[in-house]
Amino acid sequence: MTNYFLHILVSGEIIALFAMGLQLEIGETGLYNFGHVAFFGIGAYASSLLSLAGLPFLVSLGLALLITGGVTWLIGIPILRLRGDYFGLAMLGFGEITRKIFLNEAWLTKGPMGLPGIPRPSLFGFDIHTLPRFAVFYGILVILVYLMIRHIVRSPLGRVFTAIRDDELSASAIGKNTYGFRKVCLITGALAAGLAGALWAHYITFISPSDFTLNETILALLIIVLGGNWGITGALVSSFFVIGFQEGLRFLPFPDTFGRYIAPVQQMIFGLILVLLVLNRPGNLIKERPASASD
Amino acid sequence: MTIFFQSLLDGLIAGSIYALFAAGLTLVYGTLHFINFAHGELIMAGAFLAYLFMMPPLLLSPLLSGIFAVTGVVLLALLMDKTVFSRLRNANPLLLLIASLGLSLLLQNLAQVLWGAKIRAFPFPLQRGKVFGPVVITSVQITILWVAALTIFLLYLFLKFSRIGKAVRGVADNPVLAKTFGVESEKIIRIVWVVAAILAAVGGILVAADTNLEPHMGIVNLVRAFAAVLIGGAGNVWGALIGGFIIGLSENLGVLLLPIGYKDAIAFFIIILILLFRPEGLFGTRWGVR
Amino acid sequence: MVKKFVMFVTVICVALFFAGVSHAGVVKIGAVQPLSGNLAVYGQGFKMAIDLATAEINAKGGINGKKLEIVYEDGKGTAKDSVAAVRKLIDINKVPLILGPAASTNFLAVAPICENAHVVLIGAESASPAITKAGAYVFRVFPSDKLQGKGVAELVEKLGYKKVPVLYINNDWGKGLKDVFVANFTKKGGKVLAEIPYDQGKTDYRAQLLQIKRFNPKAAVALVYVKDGAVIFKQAYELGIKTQWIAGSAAKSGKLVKLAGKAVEGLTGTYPAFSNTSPAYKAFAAAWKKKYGDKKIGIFAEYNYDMVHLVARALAKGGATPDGIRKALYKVSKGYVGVTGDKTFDSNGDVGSAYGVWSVKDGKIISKR
Amino acid sequence: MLRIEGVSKHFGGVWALKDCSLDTKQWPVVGLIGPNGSGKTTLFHTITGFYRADRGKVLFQEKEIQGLPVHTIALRGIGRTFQLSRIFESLSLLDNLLISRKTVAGENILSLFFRGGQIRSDERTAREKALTYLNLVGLANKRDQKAGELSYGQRKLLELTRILMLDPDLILLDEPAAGINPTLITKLLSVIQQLKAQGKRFLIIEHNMDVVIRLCDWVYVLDAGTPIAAGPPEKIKNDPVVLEAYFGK
Repeated sequence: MTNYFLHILVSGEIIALFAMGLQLEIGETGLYNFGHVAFFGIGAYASSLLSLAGLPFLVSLGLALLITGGVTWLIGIPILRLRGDYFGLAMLGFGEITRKIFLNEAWLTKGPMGLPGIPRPSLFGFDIHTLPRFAVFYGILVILVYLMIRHIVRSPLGRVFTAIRDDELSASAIGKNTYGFRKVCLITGALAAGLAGALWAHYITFISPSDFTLNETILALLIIVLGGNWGITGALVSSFFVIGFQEGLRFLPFPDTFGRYIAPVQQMIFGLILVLLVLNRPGNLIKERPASASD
Repeated sequence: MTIFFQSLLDGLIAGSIYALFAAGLTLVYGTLHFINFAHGELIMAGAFLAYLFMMPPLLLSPLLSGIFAVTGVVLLALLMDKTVFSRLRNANPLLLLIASLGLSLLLQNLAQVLWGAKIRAFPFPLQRGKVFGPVVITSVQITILWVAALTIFLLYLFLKFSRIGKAVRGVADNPVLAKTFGVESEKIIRIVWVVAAILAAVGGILVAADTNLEPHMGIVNLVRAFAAVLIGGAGNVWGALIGGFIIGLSENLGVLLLPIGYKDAIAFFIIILILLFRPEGLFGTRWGVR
Repeated sequence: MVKKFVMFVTVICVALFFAGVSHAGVVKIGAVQPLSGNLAVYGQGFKMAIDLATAEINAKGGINGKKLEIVYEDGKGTAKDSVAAVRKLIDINKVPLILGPAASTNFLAVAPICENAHVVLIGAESASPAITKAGAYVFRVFPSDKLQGKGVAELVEKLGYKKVPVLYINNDWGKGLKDVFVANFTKKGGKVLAEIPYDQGKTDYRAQLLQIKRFNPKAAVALVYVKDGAVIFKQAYELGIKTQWIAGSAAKSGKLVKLAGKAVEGLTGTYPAFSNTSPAYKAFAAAWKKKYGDKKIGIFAEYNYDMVHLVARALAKGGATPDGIRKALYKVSKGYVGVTGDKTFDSNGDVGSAYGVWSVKDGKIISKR
Repeated sequence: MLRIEGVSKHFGGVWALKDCSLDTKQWPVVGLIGPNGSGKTTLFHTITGFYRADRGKVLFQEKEIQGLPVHTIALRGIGRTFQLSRIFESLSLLDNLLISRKTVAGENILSLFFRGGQIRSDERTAREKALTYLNLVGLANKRDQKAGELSYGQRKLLELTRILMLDPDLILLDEPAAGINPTLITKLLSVIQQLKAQGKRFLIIEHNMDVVIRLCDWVYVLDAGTPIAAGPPEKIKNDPVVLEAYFGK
């Protein structure tokens, strides 16, 4: 019994890391990153490939984060010139292209075969191989990341992020290099997602390109929209809520013939929730349209 | 060489359909200023409704099924506007974007619940294509080409010569102009939905006739349509039409250069390239501090 | 809004409570099947075969007098959900054995969990060569693609074709099979003109087909599933590609002929052969007809059926503990001839298989051993 | 201080600015008037780097600033407000000011985790300065409210104080008095007068001639993107060219 709940807990912890990254980007700074899953995938593949090549867990994790950050830095150069929905769309494209690369560059990623046998984490000789250890170790990381992001959000830096979300033009008019700040935000969010991806890979020990679809981004989007007014804490809490909800459906006594409807019905519910939350205005998730500079 | 001409033809057929999607999407984007993810589901709905009318028990003719399907999609679009988008007229475009994403999820999965995930085909008899020199074309594809051409021609007449059509194009093309229409703007928005829905439904039926249909066909076509919109410049109908052809051609010719596994990513590549080098689109003129 | 969620959570908690209650006199095993998602069409068929075998076993007195019960969980056809489903079966239902999820990626994702938890995992339709090494608790009654890839290469050679392009579905099954085929075919001196991947579930494959048309080949290998295959062969027909198509086992289905009609006339391919005239097969077909009427026997149904019967024997012999089952599986499988032939497990938990040839003639599938 | 030489800018075939030249010279407060659509705001956008002129030079303290990013121009010492005031609505009034500084220690992500003490003292110092300015415009009692809760006129005052936090040499105000009540206008004028006394320089777009006359030392009149007249406010007020530009041809 406990192991199953621990598994849900670990899944929730991983999704929480992923969603908190997106909350920092969308919720705090207004960066509509519809390709967040790409960073999840890059972190997962990088850490898996490195540790399969024989590097110790901590080294591959560290390098994976470095790679995730580096890739974000690079793609940020062109894509961060875009704003609002255009940025979102370009990131959506980036996410899809990344998945295609995982799928097609089989020399590196083994393509659709996926990567089996990813080593479990081990810290200085202490093996993380049982569920309680996973739950505790990942839990500590979640708390750390949560505290760090909360620290950022409440700091002068977070103040700039909020300013950019409220009115980017105005922020640049008071001397803020908004491109630079958005980049810092995107990289930080990407690192959280990359960490989540790497932890997911070392936990499940098998990854394949089909794990990194738009659906994961939409799930995180739903989580942060649900988290609404409560910022990063909201994202953390609603991650566990949404994962619990998904798993909870397993226990409802649906008739057998209904089985094949569960997945689409669940997606329908997600869609409906998004629409309803938007219609009822999710507080400070998104500001109303700012008055435009008119001529 | 054969493969080049065949790809060119396939690109033209696909392009003529994408042009329809893009023209509708750009009108909505120009008028309401948000990326309507649910536009893909209008496309899907067109294809599915036509399919349902053609199959037992109704067994209507393709033409009649098409007309009913288009009507159905127009009603669906107006319903979406009434229940969701009209309540967000002055909201941040990103809120509308998320709402349309939610609608899209809702509708495509509803379709899956109702009809299952499997790939379906219109009940047309299987035929060898006709050979014209280096290219092969089926009779269905010939029909597709002239239906698309006719639709584009009618759209041209509407936007160019009718009073309301001119107003629609004006508003879509120039946001500042929208203010001068004042009270009339709600009416114009409704017309835009009707036109966009017709274009999406006709295109959806054609794309299903050319290939096949399934509940999640919307998103792929939406991405292509949006790439075309960007080529044309947001709100520019003629640009979007040309953009549709460019996307159709580059997808089909691009695989001669790129590994074939990246075919579906080509539209994304184009989107990113255009956004980077000419955010206002190849034919677009956008002004004002956004 | 909040109120509704609270209610929902309550409902889930209540359901949770009752889910834990178990009955005496019952032997429970788990099954993770794609009951929803894009593999759901197949999942229903697997489930019907499993149910049929279970009903037969229980009619004959069950497992040493106890009823055999299958706890189904939905893997939704994805690795993530299959993992969650397996976790639940192991930890909440505490089953000693799990009938594994379809598609090798999902099977491979859950294999290490079962291996670590010391729970037996057995599959009926996963063909990836990687599964051979997946662990001591992992079995399958379906032959590895190593064998089938070789079979396709032999067939192409036997038909006298020296140069072929390969079109394959870009997933674990397609690529795995393609790799084995290419290796074997080139070893025999054949030449692979092009390796063309395609994505599952698309509506348009003409760009891929044009790449084949370019070579104007006498024959082409198409490692496709039923649904994608139907689209591909129809579009090839429309494009005027006249070639001898050679497929793998996954396309062998009456449904393909129904969907693609004359476009697949003459199509041929290999399949893990088992006789459909054997007494075991006839008995199976009769039982199916009795339980399900005119519903067609689903793809891989025979393997699922054999799997459950094997498992029941192992449960009876070794008891309902993972280690008991694991040891017993080797013993009961030795020389066991089921509907799908000899199911003797080798030390890796794999079975062997003969390969037959199937082809479409006059709108019917003809199988030859 | 600010010299504009032959600046032209066109949008889709329409010239918003055409060969526009003006110079603030030694005058502390320069007014910029002209009918709607005469290119005043476009000129502001061009000076502050939102637009890049097609032709011409923008010299600030004798250095070309065309082509510099918006934020660099702001840091060089040109502060501006917007026609419809743009404040950070979900930040408190105090935060609206604290954020608006040339260097903020706590905006570097690394020092955030390693130099907490330095950041805290930096914020404390700035807080005092911010409170002084809030007192100046009479908004100190609302310092912890969200800026989004302010009235229209209060937003304008906040936007002005936000600029002041940057210690700019030149302040560009886009219709500071439009749409606010007479009491607040008086308040605004006295604040600007005080700042003028402290040596700040202003370039102000304004339609309210009373305000222009009371504030400005020199006025440029823009029409169709070109200056058509210049002079002291009293003289400009009755200039026939100006009247024609405003009241029709």
